[in-house]
Amino acid sequence: MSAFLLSIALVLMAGIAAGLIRVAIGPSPSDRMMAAQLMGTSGIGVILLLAPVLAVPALIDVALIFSLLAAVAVTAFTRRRLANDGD
Amino acid sequence: MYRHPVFAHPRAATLRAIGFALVWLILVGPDAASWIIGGPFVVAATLASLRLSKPRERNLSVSSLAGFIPYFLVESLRGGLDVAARVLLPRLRVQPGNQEYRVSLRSPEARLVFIDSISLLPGTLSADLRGDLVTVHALDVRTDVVEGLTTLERRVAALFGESLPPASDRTIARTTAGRSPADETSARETPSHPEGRP
Amino acid sequence: MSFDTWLPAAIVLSSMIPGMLIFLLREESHRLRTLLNMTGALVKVGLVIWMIGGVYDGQNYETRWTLAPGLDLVLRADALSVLFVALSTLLWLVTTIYAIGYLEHSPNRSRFFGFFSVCVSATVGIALSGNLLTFVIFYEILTLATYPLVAHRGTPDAAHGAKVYLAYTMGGGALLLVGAIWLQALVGPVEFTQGGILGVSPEEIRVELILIFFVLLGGLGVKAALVPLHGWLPQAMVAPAPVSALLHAVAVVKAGAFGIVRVVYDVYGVEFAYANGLLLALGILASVTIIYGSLMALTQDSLKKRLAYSTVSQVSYIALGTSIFGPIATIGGVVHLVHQGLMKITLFFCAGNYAETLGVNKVSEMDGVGRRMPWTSLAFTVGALGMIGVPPVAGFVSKWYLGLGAADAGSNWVIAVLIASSLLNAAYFLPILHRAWFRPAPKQWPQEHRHPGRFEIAGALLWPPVITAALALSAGLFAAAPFTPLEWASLIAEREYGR
Amino acid sequence: MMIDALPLAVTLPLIGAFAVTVSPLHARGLGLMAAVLTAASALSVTAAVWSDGVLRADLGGWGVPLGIALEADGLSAAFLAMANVVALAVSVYAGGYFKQESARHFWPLWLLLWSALNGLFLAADLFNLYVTLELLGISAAALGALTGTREAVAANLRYLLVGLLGSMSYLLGVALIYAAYGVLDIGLVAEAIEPGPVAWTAMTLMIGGLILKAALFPMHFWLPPAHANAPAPVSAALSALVVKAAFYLALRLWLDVFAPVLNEAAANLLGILGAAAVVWGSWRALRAERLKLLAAYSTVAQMGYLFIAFPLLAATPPGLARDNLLAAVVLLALTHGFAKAGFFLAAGMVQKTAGHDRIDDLGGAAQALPAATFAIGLAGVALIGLPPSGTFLAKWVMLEQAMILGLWWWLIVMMVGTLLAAAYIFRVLSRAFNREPTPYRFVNDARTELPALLLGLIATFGLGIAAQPLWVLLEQGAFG
Amino acid sequence: MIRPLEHIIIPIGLIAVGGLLGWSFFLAVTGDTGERLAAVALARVPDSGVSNPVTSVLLNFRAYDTLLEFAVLLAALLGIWSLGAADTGFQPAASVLDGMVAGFVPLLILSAGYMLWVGAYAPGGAFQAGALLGSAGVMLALAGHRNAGLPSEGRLRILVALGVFVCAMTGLLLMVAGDGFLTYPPGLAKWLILLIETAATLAIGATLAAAYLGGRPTAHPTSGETT
Amino acid sequence: MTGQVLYAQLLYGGSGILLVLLGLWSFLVHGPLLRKLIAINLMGAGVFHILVAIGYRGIDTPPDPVPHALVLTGIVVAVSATALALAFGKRLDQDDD
Amino acid sequence: MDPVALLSGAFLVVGAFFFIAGTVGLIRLPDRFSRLHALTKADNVGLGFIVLGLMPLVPDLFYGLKLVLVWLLVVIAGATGAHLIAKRALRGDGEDVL
Amino acid sequence: MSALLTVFDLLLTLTLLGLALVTVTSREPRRAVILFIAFGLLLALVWARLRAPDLALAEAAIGAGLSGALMLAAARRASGRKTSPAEESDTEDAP
Repeated sequence: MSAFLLSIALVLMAGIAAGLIRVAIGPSPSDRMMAAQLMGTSGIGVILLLAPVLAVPALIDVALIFSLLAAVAVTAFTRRRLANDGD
Repeated sequence: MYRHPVFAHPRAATLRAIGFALVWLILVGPDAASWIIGGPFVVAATLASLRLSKPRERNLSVSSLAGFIPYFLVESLRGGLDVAARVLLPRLRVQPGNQEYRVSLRSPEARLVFIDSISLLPGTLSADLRGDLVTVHALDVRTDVVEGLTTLERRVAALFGESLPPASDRTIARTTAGRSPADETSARETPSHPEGRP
Repeated sequence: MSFDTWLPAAIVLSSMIPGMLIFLLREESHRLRTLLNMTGALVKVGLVIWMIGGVYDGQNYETRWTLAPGLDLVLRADALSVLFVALSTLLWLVTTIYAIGYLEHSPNRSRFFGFFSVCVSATVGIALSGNLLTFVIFYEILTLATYPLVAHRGTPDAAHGAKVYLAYTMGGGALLLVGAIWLQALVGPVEFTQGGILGVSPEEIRVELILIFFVLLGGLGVKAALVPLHGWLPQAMVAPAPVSALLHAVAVVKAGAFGIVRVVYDVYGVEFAYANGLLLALGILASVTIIYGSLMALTQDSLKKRLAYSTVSQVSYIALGTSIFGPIATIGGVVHLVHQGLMKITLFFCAGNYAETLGVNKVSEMDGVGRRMPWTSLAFTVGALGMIGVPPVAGFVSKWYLGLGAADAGSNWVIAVLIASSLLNAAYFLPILHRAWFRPAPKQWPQEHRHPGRFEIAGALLWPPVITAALALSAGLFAAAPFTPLEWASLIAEREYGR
Repeated sequence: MMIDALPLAVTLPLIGAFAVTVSPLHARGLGLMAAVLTAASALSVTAAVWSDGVLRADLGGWGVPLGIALEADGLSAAFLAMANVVALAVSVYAGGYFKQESARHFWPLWLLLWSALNGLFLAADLFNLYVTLELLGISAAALGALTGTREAVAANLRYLLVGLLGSMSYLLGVALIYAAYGVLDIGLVAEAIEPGPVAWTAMTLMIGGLILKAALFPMHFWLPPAHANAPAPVSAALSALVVKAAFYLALRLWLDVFAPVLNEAAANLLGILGAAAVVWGSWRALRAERLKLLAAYSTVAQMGYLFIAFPLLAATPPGLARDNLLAAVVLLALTHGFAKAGFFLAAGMVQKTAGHDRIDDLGGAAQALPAATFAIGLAGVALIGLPPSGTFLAKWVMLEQAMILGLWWWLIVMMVGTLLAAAYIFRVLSRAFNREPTPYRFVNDARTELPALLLGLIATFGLGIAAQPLWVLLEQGAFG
Repeated sequence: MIRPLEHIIIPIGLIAVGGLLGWSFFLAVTGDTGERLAAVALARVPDSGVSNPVTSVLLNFRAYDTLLEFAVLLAALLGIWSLGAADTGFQPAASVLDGMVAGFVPLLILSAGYMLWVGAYAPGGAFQAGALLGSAGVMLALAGHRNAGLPSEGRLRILVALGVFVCAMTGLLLMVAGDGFLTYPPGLAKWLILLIETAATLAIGATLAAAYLGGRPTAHPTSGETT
Repeated sequence: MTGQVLYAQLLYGGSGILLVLLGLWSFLVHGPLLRKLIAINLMGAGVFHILVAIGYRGIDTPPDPVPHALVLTGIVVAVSATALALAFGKRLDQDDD
Repeated sequence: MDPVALLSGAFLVVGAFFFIAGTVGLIRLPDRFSRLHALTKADNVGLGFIVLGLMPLVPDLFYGLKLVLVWLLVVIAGATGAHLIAKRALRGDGEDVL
Repeated sequence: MSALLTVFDLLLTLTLLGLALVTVTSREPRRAVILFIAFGLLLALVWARLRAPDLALAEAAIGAGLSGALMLAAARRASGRKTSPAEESDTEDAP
């Protein structure tokens, strides 16, 4: 079973690696942010799959934090301060 | 006179506290001692929640929820399949464009669920919300997105116990002409110019 | 811890502590400052007298303080150091009195007297140094303490003079330090020992030792104003008169000369130095300096500058005496340490008085000062005659012994140098005396301050030169009496050549 | 032992930092109280080392290799004592220097810095040292920028970044050590370490990181602007203590950890860099137009002297001579600590009085503040290395050893540095001799002038004349 | 144009450093070093009062490091405060973001509590918990809450210094009680660690949120939750 | 130690070293503060990588907790320093206006 | 082979398929908005299937619930994030006024 | 299994290094920061893989959350300061 889970994780990992293309070519920050989002979501998948493989159930907490913090990152990306902030 | 939300809305406060306690239970599992930390943090979470979203008297309707979940899951799956089918076929089957839709839902929670759900439904993505106008980005402007949106809005309204005006008053305000994907690609998003502006 | 082991330190501290306290005083506290100054000076005199007696009886006074393993601060009294200590103590007392009078209305006196006291402490420390490390320490402290005195007036001239002074003395200090460290690295801690410590050194380090000698000489020569290292001395003339007096007669140049004596006799040993030609080199250097200084003095119109070049010349007698192998010349050199001090300080006091009372700074302005200021001029005359070597003033005694010693050692050229130098001395001093006594006074002095009292000038300014002149005279007149400088010098020579 | 002074010396300033953070209105009073207590506890550590020998505290009671230990031997005790006396003086000075708003920022950061210093001197664990280094670097950079001027902020930003780079390098070395030997305690690492690429690389990384923090030439570029633009008490602490702490650590590692793997090439490299620092720093100090910049460049030069010790130490066989040499190096570092702190504090007073610190126009201010000028003079004597300062003694011993070893070129470098130092110090001092008479009171503002004067006195007289106890102190575990 | 420093010296230096590092690392890892501290650390975990090995190391074996680390955080925040007032805030969020924030912030708080509790026996602990609390603050700030949910200056100051204080005081009190600095008595270890971790969580959370605001606390009334 | 573990240690440790080099290079050649900070953080990540690699002991053996604790400390230190540096940078930007 | 395991394996494969679809979409689609579609929809469904596929492996109920919670959070965060990104792309960042 | 893990490790490290390379070579500040956030996520993944969930948690929370948010603010300032309108921007090509 582990090997199977691992191969699924490998596929997800390949997806992440492929996402690098989008990260590299952009062209807009939104695209890169999307790629980062993809890495987050796929990363959660990989982590969830790794948990049984490595026998570390606590990895699910990592996934939980990933999901919570993904929102923070996106929010930070889309917000801008009020005027008179050096820009 | 100012009343703390806990006292102003004891029912909402209790419900939310119970909800958070449940989440705590899910997170930690059955461990009585954990409530030493869990208690205060559930209280803190409840207080924060009450501060951040004003409790309203109308609340989640459980029966509608039972109907909404399967609907939501199925539509999400359809959405996923739809997009997968479009992108995995050798020839991209997309003709993106924006449409606008007047939303009648009032409460922020309902709007959040509505807006979020739009993005999970097949072919639509909520791109903006100005006043009551939702800008919906459609993957393929040739499909009819309005019908799906109307259905969704009705279900969300039911979920939050809101009543919607009659259908005739709240059809689409305006539909922007869908531009051809080729246009947009060449004009706006040129992959051949990695850093944006040609 | 007996008193004997603390006496040398006490002598140094007796001026150091008042000096430190004076720094803290407010500018207006004249009385307290004077009290501190005089107390320190008198205590020091008392202590020194005590010590002279003890040393004469062969008592051993030594303060030893370990700074670090292998590095001891040693203050020790031997005949040579006592001679120098006595000179500086006495002249400090006199100069302090003079300075109190001289600076009566000038600013920043706390600072001045503070450094003044530190300066004397350093000089006494140099005198009492029992090893090379201690000597270097006090030698540098002396530099530090005199710099503010030279710069004291704050004029651009003073700043420049002080800068030149500092550049020379710092360079000299560095050389001395290098030499001392080098020497210590070769032979271990260098204690001053009668007869020297290097006589037994192995052959293979001999070249290095000779090299070190010249490094040390370079360091000491700056303060001793050996040509070509004398450049600072005329520049430092900008300092107030008491400072010049101190620099020239007691502290700085004497420290250099004293150091040369120490290094030759108590480090290298006169026999080692002789055998390796070091004495000859020193002698030539001294001779050149003597002649050069005199020639330069001849050309100066500024009185203080003329005296300064005279110092360049006169101090080298000490080095000259040291460089002649044999006890008699040693006596001459060592005794000149004292004699020159007495005479030169008199001359500077007098120069200060002329400038203070009449605004006379130049030789050419000195016509008729003798009658206008008879007491001062009398003292000046005694000093000047002594410098020339006219008996019975002290200078004659020094020169006599130097000549005798040279003859004894067979260095006849030294006699030639002595004669030439004396002639030159006469050539630059006699015109001054002539002007002072035999030329009519001008109608108006450059800048006259009439003193209301009985004498031509305030007592604090008058008595110091008179006293030192008297001392110079008596040092010559009663040269054979006990406890005169000459007797001490003989004692020193006896012990150095010993055996 | 009920109360162990070792953790106390680190914890008290932390609690003090808490107190002043929480009640900023009483920052000065609370801060001074914490300062006194901290200094007392640290000095009691030194006293205990003096009387009882090496002290060690196993924190958490686990002992090595698992737990962290604090250890005070003669070397750490000596630096600890210096740092705490200087820090106390700086605190007293700061009490008079900082006014309401800046005081509330100064005190907590200062106490944190102090705690880092004490922690660093007492640490016996390589990783713990990393944490203290970071605490030191961060609080130092924050303090340095307190003036808020653009130059200060930019300079301290650079300092922060360079410090981070240094710590990273250090941490990388620690990682290698842990990978190879599996322990972090200094003593255990020293036992386990053996010559080889791992040890050499780790040494290079750790010492390299530290010389970056110690501002050894050519890594000194960040120091002058950072130290020159900080508020005076902070400059004093930075120049006297913070860079010194990095040097201490380099020395400690060199002596204790990497002793078996030392090689002469590395030592010579450090020495050459030190020599370059001496000449370059002194030269720049001589050319500096501002008093504080001069002092900062002088720090660069003085750090150079300290690093010249490495080739000398490496070339001297163990024994009395090496012990002496080591003590001299420590003496040099300590003296410079006192002197530079005194110099900066006094310079701060002069700057405050004059409203600027351009050397050429300082005359009046310098003359109006005899005590401050005197302190500058005393500190200057120690910086030059003139007697009777501790520097003189230290240089004497170092140079004598260099000559005994036949390494005469170090003597030339040090003498050149000394002469240049004399030139730049007297360039400042000569401004104090002005024509105009000034109202003469020796001490004008006791709170700020006396600490500076005291530090100068310690550097020039205390450590020059009474340095012998240092040797006794270093007997406790630092020699041999 | 070739800039010698950038194009020649640095690359060559980096290659050299890299080679040296790689070689050393290879030797260090392959050398016969056995267990390093793993065995001894894992063996003592049962005595430490908590069963998560990392927490054992952080808050018991090497608690002193952790104390200093709290100090580092405090120093950084104080440094930020010393540089001036906070930035202007963010615009108030529109309904969608507002809705998400309303949902996520309580969840972040709850997760922080979870991390804090779980740290004793499973991965997690004060840092993670504090980071989550801090993230909650960041989110609030992003959604336009002026003070990121932080309390007024007086209380904030207590909060941010709490970690240092509780940890140091615990250590000192234990020392005074005769156990030694930060040496927990066996029965109490778990609770003392929890105490320190709780304080640290609050401190880290407040510190990180305040650091995100990026300036001295202002006198504005608070909005949003406290903690 | 099995080959698998050694392989993982070397692989992750090696990539840690590469990260360090990459960060160091970027720190040295790039001027802007933000890039320098990212570079430093990358370097830190590399160092942490090495430490974690050292602590790794195989897929079914509990890892060495000590390096993990060290890295955790390191992460917090790094974020503190980053925050402070960014505040410095902001202050400099304000002065520009 | 155990049918549950088989089912779980199938779910996982389907999940992986959706992830691949998401990634391909992210790379292939012509504009930002379309790419956002791919990202949100495909990945959420993909993760949903992964979670489903992992359900049989869970050690206890709470772990399973936690898995669902993670998925829910991802869905909400993903959808809201997509909305925010799209809005930012339309209006520029932060212009979040009503 | 072992071979699979090897491939997985290799892919993971390569992705990480690739991302790091892209990150440090990004001239545009916002781009660099977003990539850095992604790098943080991947780093957390690596640590999860190396059985260091504590670190993965901390890195996810701090690297992606706080550092990311802090740096994004700075990056926005940095791009806004440039004379030419940001090198890459979302706003201007919006309909």
